[in-house]
Amino acid sequence: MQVTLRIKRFNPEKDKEPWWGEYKFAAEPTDRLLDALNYVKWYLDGSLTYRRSCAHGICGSDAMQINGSNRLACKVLLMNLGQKITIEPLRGYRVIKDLLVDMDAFLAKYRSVRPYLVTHTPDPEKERLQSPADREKFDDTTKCILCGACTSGCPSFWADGEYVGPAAIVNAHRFLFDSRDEGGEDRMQVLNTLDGVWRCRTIFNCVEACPREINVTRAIGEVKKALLYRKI
Amino acid sequence: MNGAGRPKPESGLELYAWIFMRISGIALLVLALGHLLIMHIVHNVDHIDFQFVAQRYATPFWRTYDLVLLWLAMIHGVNGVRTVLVDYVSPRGWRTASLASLYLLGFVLLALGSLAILTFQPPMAP
Amino acid sequence: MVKPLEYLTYRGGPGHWSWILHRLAGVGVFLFLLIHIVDIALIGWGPKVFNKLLFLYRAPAFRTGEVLLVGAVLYHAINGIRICIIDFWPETMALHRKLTYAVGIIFVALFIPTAIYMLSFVVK
Amino acid sequence: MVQRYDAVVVGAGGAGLMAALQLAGRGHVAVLSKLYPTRSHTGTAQGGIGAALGNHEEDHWEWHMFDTVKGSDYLADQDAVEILCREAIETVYDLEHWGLPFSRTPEGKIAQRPFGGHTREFGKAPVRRSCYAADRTGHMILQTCYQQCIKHDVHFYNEYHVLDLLIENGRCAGVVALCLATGEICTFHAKAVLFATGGCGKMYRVSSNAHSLTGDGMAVVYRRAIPLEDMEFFQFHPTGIYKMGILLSEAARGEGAILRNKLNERFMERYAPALLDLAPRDLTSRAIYREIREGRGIEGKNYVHLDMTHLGSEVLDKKLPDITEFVRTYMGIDPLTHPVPIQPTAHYAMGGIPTDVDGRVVIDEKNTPLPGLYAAGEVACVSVHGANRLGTNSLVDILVFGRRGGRHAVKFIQENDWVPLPAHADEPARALVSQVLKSTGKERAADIRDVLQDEMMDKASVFRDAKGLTAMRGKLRELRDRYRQVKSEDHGARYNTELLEVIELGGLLDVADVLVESALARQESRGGHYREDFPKRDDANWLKHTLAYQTPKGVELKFKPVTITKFQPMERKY
Ligand SMILES: Cc1cc2nc3c(=O)[nH]c(=O)nc-3n(C[C@H](O)[C@H](O)[C@H](O)COP(=O)(O)OP(=O)(O)OC[C@H]3O[C@@H](n4cnc5c(N)ncnc54)[C@H](O)[C@@H]3O)c2cc1C
Ligand code: HEM
Ligand code: SF4
Ligand code: F3S
Ligand code: FES
Repeated sequence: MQVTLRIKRFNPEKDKEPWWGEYKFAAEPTDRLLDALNYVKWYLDGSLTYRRSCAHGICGSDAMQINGSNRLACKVLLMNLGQKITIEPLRGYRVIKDLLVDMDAFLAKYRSVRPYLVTHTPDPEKERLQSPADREKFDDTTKCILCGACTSGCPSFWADGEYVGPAAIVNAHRFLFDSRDEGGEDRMQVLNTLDGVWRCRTIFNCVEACPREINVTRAIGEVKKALLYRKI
Repeated sequence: MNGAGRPKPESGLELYAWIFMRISGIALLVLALGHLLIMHIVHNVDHIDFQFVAQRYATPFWRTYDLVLLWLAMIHGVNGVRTVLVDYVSPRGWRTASLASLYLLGFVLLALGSLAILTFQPPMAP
Repeated sequence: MVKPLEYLTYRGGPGHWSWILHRLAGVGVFLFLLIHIVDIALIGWGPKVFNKLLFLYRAPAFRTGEVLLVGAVLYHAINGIRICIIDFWPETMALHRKLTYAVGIIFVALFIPTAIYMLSFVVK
Repeated sequence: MVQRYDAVVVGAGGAGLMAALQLAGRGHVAVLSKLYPTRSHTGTAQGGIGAALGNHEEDHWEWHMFDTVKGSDYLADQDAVEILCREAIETVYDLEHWGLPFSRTPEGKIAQRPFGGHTREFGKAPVRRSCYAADRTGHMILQTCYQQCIKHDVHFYNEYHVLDLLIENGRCAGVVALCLATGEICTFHAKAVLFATGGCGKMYRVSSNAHSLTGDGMAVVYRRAIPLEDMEFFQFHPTGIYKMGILLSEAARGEGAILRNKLNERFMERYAPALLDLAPRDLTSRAIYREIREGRGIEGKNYVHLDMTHLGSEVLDKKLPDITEFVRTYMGIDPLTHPVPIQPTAHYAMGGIPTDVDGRVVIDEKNTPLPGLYAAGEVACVSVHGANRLGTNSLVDILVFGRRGGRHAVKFIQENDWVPLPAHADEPARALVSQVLKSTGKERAADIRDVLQDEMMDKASVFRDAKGLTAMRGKLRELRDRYRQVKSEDHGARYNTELLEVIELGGLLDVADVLVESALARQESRGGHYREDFPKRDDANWLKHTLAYQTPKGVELKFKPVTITKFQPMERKY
């Protein structure tokens, strides 16, 4: 099939303003959008810049706005996108070059929720036991690949970048609901603030954007509920 | 670490605001929709005049009803607009100023409204 | 950061639109409430002033606005209930799209007849 | 710009992070990675990590050791395998203590599943040894290790691409890296350097490997006169999604999926009557190629079916959720109702930088270490995988030897001082970069890479012979000439990913060269290396490791003996 990629280009080293690059070529309908981007980079314009690695939706490198929604370029096939495809960088982050954005602030938020298991009891000789039912409680949120699609699609985050954002909350949830974790109190304190979970207005754009199909809003809701019960 | 911002200390305020929004919302569902139903649909502005109000306020029930509605709607609304302002007004000074104006406005109008409801003296029926 | 118009260009899900409407409706109703308090307070000035004012309310433009107000409160209320449901029962979030569509359907089902009924007085 | 650290870890996959965790707090340490750590390819590992915990049934590390040695076609060094299998157990418990969310048995223990080549009582029947977290084990390992690094404040330089290794007076002095964000070339002066840069699977067309797996670490080290060991052994995983190469883990067959040909036959009955579809990968991949060659590929094309339709949604959605989703997303079919088209996909480099069991890089047949230089993970060759790696053993390898390397490096930095930096240390790296940026050539890197990948697939993959390999040797020479004329369109400094791809291609060409020369030399068939002109294993002449050196005349090969302790070579039957 014939496709046209409209890509928002911006290289601060030489451009004053972002501009739209248009690239027309033939591709297989079953190609990933990432394959099409690679085609542009490899054969049409070597300066096109974006991140990519695994090419099958696991590493979280290539989240971008595709036809107006946040997706992973390696996880959408051209046949589902139509002939004219508009591609822009994730919004809400500083654009460094073309589709590549600065994720430092995003990752700093991730780190702020203490995303690691905290235990005070000494480790047993073998594994800590955990029932399948307890394991199931946080299964959904262990899937996060830190791609940033959710946070960048969240209107509350667009409004104020101080919002810790859905991705960080997802990762806090992963530990808050892990029966082995004993660091909940600290994490709760970070989240029980204006810039924590309470800025979430249940807009669900995060859920729509998440390439790992994590029900992000539900995780946030569970954290809110946990905060509520802790206080009452 | 740019833009990370140290998390502000927990105060619990946001949590209480959140729960209040939900409880007052459910109450408003009955009160506000009831109010609209009575004043704008079953009756409509064609029927409503001073006389109508006077009759209604002859019973304490409607006064209480309106008073509760006023308070809940006002606090719910002020808090709602607060979230909106906090979202879109990030420069510190502007944020403080706009929030202060909002609270002031809310307070004055709440007082005014309460006063009107409480002090209203229906003239003796002719 | 993100410009106001760009809030409309992002293609999120139905939740995106329901939030925009909820927020607009909430703020709109709040602004009306402010005016409403002032005019009701005028009742303290006695029947003359008050009844005169009601004239304003009876103007067709105002009557149409009234329909919008009812619509705004109605939508905000129904959607508010959806928010409460998903907040207190996070399990229901698996159905989030369906719930949002349900709000739309209920709103239309209630609002259209009400609006026709109310507008029928204006036309008269 | 020169920065000084006690130790530098290059690569932030499982191996790099594990090593960094040992070093954290015990010295001034930096981790350099060309990808943000959680984007590393360890995250894509699906099936599990092998350890004889015996949570479901009796199991012993000796059994694990036997399977690994047999799986390796007896080329693995058995002292190293023993360490691997013993320490696997404590490593898995460590991961669990760090919070890794393993799937659980009803009693709440770590769940385990069967995996190709893993057996009980020295080959009697499959055993459940692979500890798993659904089919996202690698993801969980990578996340968990990275989380521990956050906890221990490990210092990362993300998106730094290492270009060169510095050696002074036979000792390691540091590395030179390109900072992608600024385009600056930075020198890291260090007492110890640990390479954990992963594999080189992108030299093949159909590959399960990430775009970033271009053998950088191997190439950098190789250019500094350090040999690469056993590079002819490259593993093809039997079940990659047709054409795309995306992996469908052996866990699928562990849970009961079956391979079928055009006639709907369960053809593995002919090739491995005891283990059937759970036979080791080299054997299974060859079986699939044979079926295809003999005209039993589906619709006469070069693929067969992986049949999971009988597994039911309970197994697919609960135990194999990710691969089920891959099939749905990329093939547009539902594995619940349709068999999945698969073909063998380039997967894993058994060979790499030779190291001893402490992760020290050794540079000759006598295992002489190069002081201060370490390697671990897929980039290294200890060798625990020999001629063929068993599924689940790489994750064990990266963690066990990442840790051992890290621990040894701790000792090393405490006992040693920096060697002075060579003069103009960053000169070669600068030259490399400016040569690409200033190039006036007309060759497109992508065209060269296309030819490389197609030809390697054709001539140096599952089946090999002298004719093909010799032709490949010529091809590589030609490609190298073209590479000298490579053009560049992006002359900017910031995030010049085009520059990066050109440099990566250079690495691939070097590594492919070594692979082809080593494969041509080895006149026998063993594990992942199958010569049609020499179809038998030849222990008399070839029970030895290959060491390939770069010399001005081209690749020079030397050989080193295999360490055999517990298990004498036997015929390998499943
Ligand atoms: C799809 C798939 C599934 C697999 N499943 C399993 C399984 O179930 N069980 C199992 O045991 N094994 C499995 N494997 C194999 C195993 O996952 C890998 O061999 C292992 O993860 C390699 O880890 P590593 O730490 O050596 O390298 P990687 O995780 O690949 O990390 C390499 C690191 O090096 C960095 N790097 C590379 N080059 C440079 C450079 N020039 N400068 C700076 N940094 C650099 C990268 O940024 C990255 O951080 C699988 C492999 C694949 C591809
Ligand atoms: C009729 C019943 C009502 C219900 C069930 C209801 C419910 C809610 C709920 C649950 C919220 C919180 C939304 C969130 O946190 O995402 C909210 C917000 C809000 N409400 Fe109401 N409400 C009602 C009536 C009103 C009235 C009468 C007003 C006006 C005075 C009002 C003004 C607002 C405003 C301004 C917001 C903030 C909007 C936002 O943050 O996006 N509401 N409402
Ligand atoms: S929650 Fe989903 S969208 Fe958000 S960062 Fe994680 S994987 Fe990406
Ligand atoms: S889009 Fe944003 S507001 Fe909440 S539900 Fe998702 S985080
Ligand atoms: S390239 Fe890894 S998620 Fe797309």
